[in-house]
Amino acid sequence: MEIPYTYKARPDTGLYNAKVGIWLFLASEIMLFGALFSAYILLRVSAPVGFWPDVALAWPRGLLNIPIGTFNTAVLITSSVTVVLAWAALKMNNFARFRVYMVITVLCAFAFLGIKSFEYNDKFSHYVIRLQDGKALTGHIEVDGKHPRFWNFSDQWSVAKLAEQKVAKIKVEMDPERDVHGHVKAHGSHDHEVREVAVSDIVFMGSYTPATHPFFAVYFLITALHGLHVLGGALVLGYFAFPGAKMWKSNPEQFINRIEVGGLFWHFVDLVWIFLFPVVYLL
Amino acid sequence: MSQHSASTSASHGGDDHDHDIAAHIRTYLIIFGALLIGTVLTVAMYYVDFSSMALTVTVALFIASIKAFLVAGYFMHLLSEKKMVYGVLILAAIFFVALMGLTLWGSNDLPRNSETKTLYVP
Amino acid sequence: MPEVASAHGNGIDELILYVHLLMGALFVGWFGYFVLVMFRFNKSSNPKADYVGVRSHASTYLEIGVAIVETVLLIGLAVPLWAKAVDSPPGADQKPIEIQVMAQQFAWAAHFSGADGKWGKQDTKFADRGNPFGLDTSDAAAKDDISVVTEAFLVPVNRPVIAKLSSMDVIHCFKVASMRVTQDVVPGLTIPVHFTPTKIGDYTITCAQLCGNGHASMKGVFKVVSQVDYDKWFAEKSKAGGAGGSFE
Amino acid sequence: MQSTASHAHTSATDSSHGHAHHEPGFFSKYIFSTDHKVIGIQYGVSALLFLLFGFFLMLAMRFQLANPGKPVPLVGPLLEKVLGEDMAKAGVMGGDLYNSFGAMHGTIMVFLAIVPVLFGAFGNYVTPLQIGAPDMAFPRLNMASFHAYFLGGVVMIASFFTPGGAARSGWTSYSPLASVTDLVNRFDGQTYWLMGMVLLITSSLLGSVNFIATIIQLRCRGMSWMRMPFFVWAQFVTGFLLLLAFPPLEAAGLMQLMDNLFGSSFFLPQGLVVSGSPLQVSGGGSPLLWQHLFWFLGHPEVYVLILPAIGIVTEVISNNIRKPLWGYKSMVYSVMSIGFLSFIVWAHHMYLTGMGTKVATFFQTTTMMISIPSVIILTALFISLWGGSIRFNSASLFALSFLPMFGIGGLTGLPLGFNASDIFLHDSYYVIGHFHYVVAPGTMFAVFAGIYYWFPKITGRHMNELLGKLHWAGSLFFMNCVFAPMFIQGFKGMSRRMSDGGTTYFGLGVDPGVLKLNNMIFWSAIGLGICQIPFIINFFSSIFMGKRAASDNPWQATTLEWSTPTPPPHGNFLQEPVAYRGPYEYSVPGAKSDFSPQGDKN
Ligand code: HEA
Ligand code: HEA
Ligand code: CUA
Ligand SMILES: [Cu+2]
Repeated sequence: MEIPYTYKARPDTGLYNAKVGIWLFLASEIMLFGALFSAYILLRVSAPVGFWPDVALAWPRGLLNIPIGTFNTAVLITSSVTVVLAWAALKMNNFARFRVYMVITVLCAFAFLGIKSFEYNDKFSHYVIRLQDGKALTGHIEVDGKHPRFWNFSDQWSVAKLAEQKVAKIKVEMDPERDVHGHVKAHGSHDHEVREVAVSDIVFMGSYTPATHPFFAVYFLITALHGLHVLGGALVLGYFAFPGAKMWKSNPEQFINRIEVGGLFWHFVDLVWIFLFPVVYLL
Repeated sequence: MSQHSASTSASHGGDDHDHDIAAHIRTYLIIFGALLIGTVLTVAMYYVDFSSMALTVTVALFIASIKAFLVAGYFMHLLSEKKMVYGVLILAAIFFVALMGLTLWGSNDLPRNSETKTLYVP
Repeated sequence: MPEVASAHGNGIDELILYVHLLMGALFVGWFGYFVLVMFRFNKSSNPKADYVGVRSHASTYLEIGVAIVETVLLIGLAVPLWAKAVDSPPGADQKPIEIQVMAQQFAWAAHFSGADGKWGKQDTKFADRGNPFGLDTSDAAAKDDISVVTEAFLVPVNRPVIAKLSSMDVIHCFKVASMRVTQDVVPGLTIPVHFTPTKIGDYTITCAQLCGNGHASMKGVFKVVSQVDYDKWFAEKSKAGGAGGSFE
Repeated sequence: MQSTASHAHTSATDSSHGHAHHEPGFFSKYIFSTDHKVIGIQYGVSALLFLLFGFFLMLAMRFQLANPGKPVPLVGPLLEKVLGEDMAKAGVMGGDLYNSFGAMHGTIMVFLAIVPVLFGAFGNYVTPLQIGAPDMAFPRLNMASFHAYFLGGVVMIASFFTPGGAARSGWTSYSPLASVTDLVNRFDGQTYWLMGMVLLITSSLLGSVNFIATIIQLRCRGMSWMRMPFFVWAQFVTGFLLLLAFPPLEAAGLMQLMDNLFGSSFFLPQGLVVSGSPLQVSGGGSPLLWQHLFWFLGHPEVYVLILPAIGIVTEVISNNIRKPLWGYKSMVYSVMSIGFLSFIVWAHHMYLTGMGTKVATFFQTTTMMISIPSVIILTALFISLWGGSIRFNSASLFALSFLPMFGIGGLTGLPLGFNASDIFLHDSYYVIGHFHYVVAPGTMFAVFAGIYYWFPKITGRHMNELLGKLHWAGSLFFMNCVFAPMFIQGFKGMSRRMSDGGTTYFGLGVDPGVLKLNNMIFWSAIGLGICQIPFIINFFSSIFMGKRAASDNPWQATTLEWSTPTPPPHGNFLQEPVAYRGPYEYSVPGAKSDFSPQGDKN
């Protein structure tokens, strides 16, 4: 016997197998990301004041690049609509249009990932520095003409190491000043003011990596996991657009179903981002 | 066999059907627009000072929920989905709320006179 | 069970007893039934099975009964006991002895505020094995503080003790079986437990949460003594002061 | 070979000739098979081997508890050689070794032995047969699930050979302990444990999606929800538990992995001072967050252990009492409510982590609520016995003794569930006794019952009854000798996870009597092990030399798996199965025999 209902809907449930499967899988994904969001909120509400090196803030805000994040959101939304249009094209028996939409979707996915890795890279070379007087500086730093960047997470670019290398002063290319909401203070702050800081003045220094603050830990974990989903989805949709498209000839119904299921996953990835973006970038 | 299936899909794509789908596509494009507007709104809200964190969060999540509703309801066809799927999602939703709610509640309801720091942390 | 030596301990023992009575009744009842059935309805004594079986609804009443007993135990005993034993620290009028207790791998330490009744300044940067409370010895208020590391400390009998538990490294668990006290000691939190010792004697603090290879040997001792003995010890120790001692 | 029109009709002929022509090679038949029955057997064999391994770990620990400070006999020198001097100097088990064996015993037993054998093996083999399906809904996913499980097992075993040994923070892996035990070597046993867990979780997720989809979609004609065998219901609910409870642990696992590898502080608060020097981390995390996420899985997980076991027991018992189950429907509703409630009781493992009255009251109320459906299920099973014509064979003996054993385990859960009595009993040997009564004589007896019961379907041969009864009697006796004394030890205040068996405490003259029990437990555990020898002999010899099953339905059972050929071919059924009646129609008045199979028209 063949396995029934692989692409025809079962009469009493009205669903074909893969659709049941994908929704079950998405339910478990809700729990996965749900747990991460719960962790985020718990860590945030229980963060003690004065914990983030800038004493006024318990939790860093506004450190992520909002224009880029907004743009990426638009990219993902676009891909979400193109994938459903691709499905609709198949429904209307227009394979060529399907392929165009699918290609756009996959391109959007890779654009998203590319932009994301640019953001990551920026964070790795971005530092927060707390000074003896309790003030905190953030920005890219320059040590001996080099812009250090962290690939090795657990080995902090510690003050001790600087002292060891007999570095007396470092340059900080300052971020614009922010208020407690993380908003840039419009007046009086120049973009990229460069300041010299004596190493002896520094209490703590760390780049924007998971080790520096739970915020970054959560940020990197959720976005990386989300990024993996994007990557996985892009590969699968790419497969459907080209090698997997053979099925359109042999079994169009099942092929349409596959596109629908792939699309469902893709929309879910978009959904996660819809919440992720305001929560980590804006709030 | 492919002969056969091609005819199935052709019969599938009858005139009525095409019409239906065309209407769908219009909806998708409208929603696409709505989502973009929603994104702009969310970001705009960031620059508005609500003075209260709770309000900020509420507004942000409210907009996000509307966007999520649009994606789930129309792109994922959830509005016209079968009972079984609703069942699964409702379970997941309940347990997600339980996880988040009870965990938060549980870690805030400590015995009286407890403090959330070690004795010597200043 | 070890003899109860605290004021609230009897309540807990009672609850344990009642629950076990319920369990015993269920177990004996069902087990007797089970044995009976094994004899009466095995293949040789009852070759032809009955399609319907039991027709009465006795079991439903039984289930309802279990539910009711559980509810009674829950509302009548468990919740109020917990509220009393865990959540309502004694007020100042009962003159509680307040101590800080610090757990580390693998020892217990206690800290009294000393004769002046003020805690000395404490900071992480002073903390190490011998000075688990991170006491700043240059602080005036710390001069008479009593820190007891690894040796026994004393508390007077029949006076409530509030122990504020904290940990330097991992999660430990403050358990004094005779006092019917158990409380996890979570780093990053300070959680108070309170109990009123009612019997003079030596008591062992054990660690009931896996905390590393020395978990089994992580014990502490305190002595419950008369008020007079306690005062003497307190005065002596307070005079000596200091951050504690060596950590072997 | 895709057929489009009127699928059900053509498919039977399609596949029967499709598969007659090419014999699959060894690899595609046994390693990369997508047949649910082969995968079931793969799961079963691997899981039983893990069960044995977990037992040996335990035996070494029990020896240490009975004879602290003495070298472990036979394997002591080996331990020293393989694991290094830090772990087992002169063959004596150190604290670290004890902890790592304990953690791995728990992990292996739960995630690599019992769940795989109940859900992976029996679930895979029996569920599709019982609902009249040709296979699982997603056969390739099924195979991937087994491979993820196997890989997870390999990673777990490999962790024993990493420097510093396997994970040693308990199967609960509480932070910060899990993150600070080895500050130098970050790629330690704990990291392996986490990676292994991520693989095992992935495996469970794939498996549970598959099971649920199969049960929803592939029930044959006439197999309505209320005609499903109880075993299938149990698997269905279990599937949901795995599906929705595991992801939070996966998230937590990833967070702990970040803490260990990238120096983040998800679970590490500020101001930690480890071994006398401040820990170089940012802090700001919460150790209790880990516990919440762990127990959010942890409690549903224990029902993952017990529900399929109850399912097996129900099948075996209903078959051997020759009458229908009493209160099938209430059992179904109970199992559903257990499933639902099990998601909101988890913090009863955390009463003593510092919980206020409100939250503690909430969780103990739900805990008491969840005991009610358990009572209902047990009661239904007990009452079903009344009026039966009970046959005693190895399978039914194990299944019947499951009832009081689970009863003891379940009942001892009650004093733990009341927070006030848990103050005294928490983390004592009473807890160990409680849960071993449910998982060892409970779940394991169900496993044995299932093996004896379905063996003839799988191999076409019976297992030896004499050896089976020997196995049963010995196991029942020694199980009780091992676990009953633990309640006494618990009452005396003895804590669990003590590498010296409590000598440090009880050396103070507190009551050395309970320490003597350690000796008795050790020898009983040896006895328990010896009693498994007849089983192992029986198991392997019966595959080749067992008595041939007289028919496809040697137990004269009613459920659909018995109307397939023996062993069932690829695709399972020769014609499309149809369920005409409920699953347990035994001794129907007026029927010509004392059983009326689901698939027989009249
Ligand atoms: C299969 C596994 C399983 C099952 C089914 C259960 C079932 C239950 N468990 Fe258990 N439990 C564990 C496995 C299990 N548990 C494990 C592994 C741990 C320890 C984890 C760790 O810390 O490492 C644990 C720990 C544990 C604790 C934490 C203890 C502590 O750490 O302090 C608590 C507290 O509430 C608890 C409660 C319960 C309750 C109320 C039930 C109820 O569901 C029980 C309901 C059942 C009944 C009420 C029986 C009804 C029967 C009859 C009425 C018939 C009687 C007839 C005869 C005897 C003939 N369990
Ligand atoms: C499903 C779970 C499960 C099972 C079945 C068992 C089974 C057993 N467990 Fe375990 N145990 C746990 C889960 C389990 N345990 C957990 C979660 C912990 C807590 C860990 C922690 O503290 O973190 C624990 C801890 C634990 C302790 C406490 C350690 C401590 O706190 O210091 C003890 C002490 O005696 C113990 C003993 C035993 C014994 C004697 C068995 C026996 O019943 C074992 C019997 C098994 C056999 C006799 C093997 C039979 C083999 C076969 C049948 C193989 C046949 C093979 C083929 C045919 C191929 N266990
Ligand atoms: Cu401290 Cu165990
Ligand atoms: Cu539990």
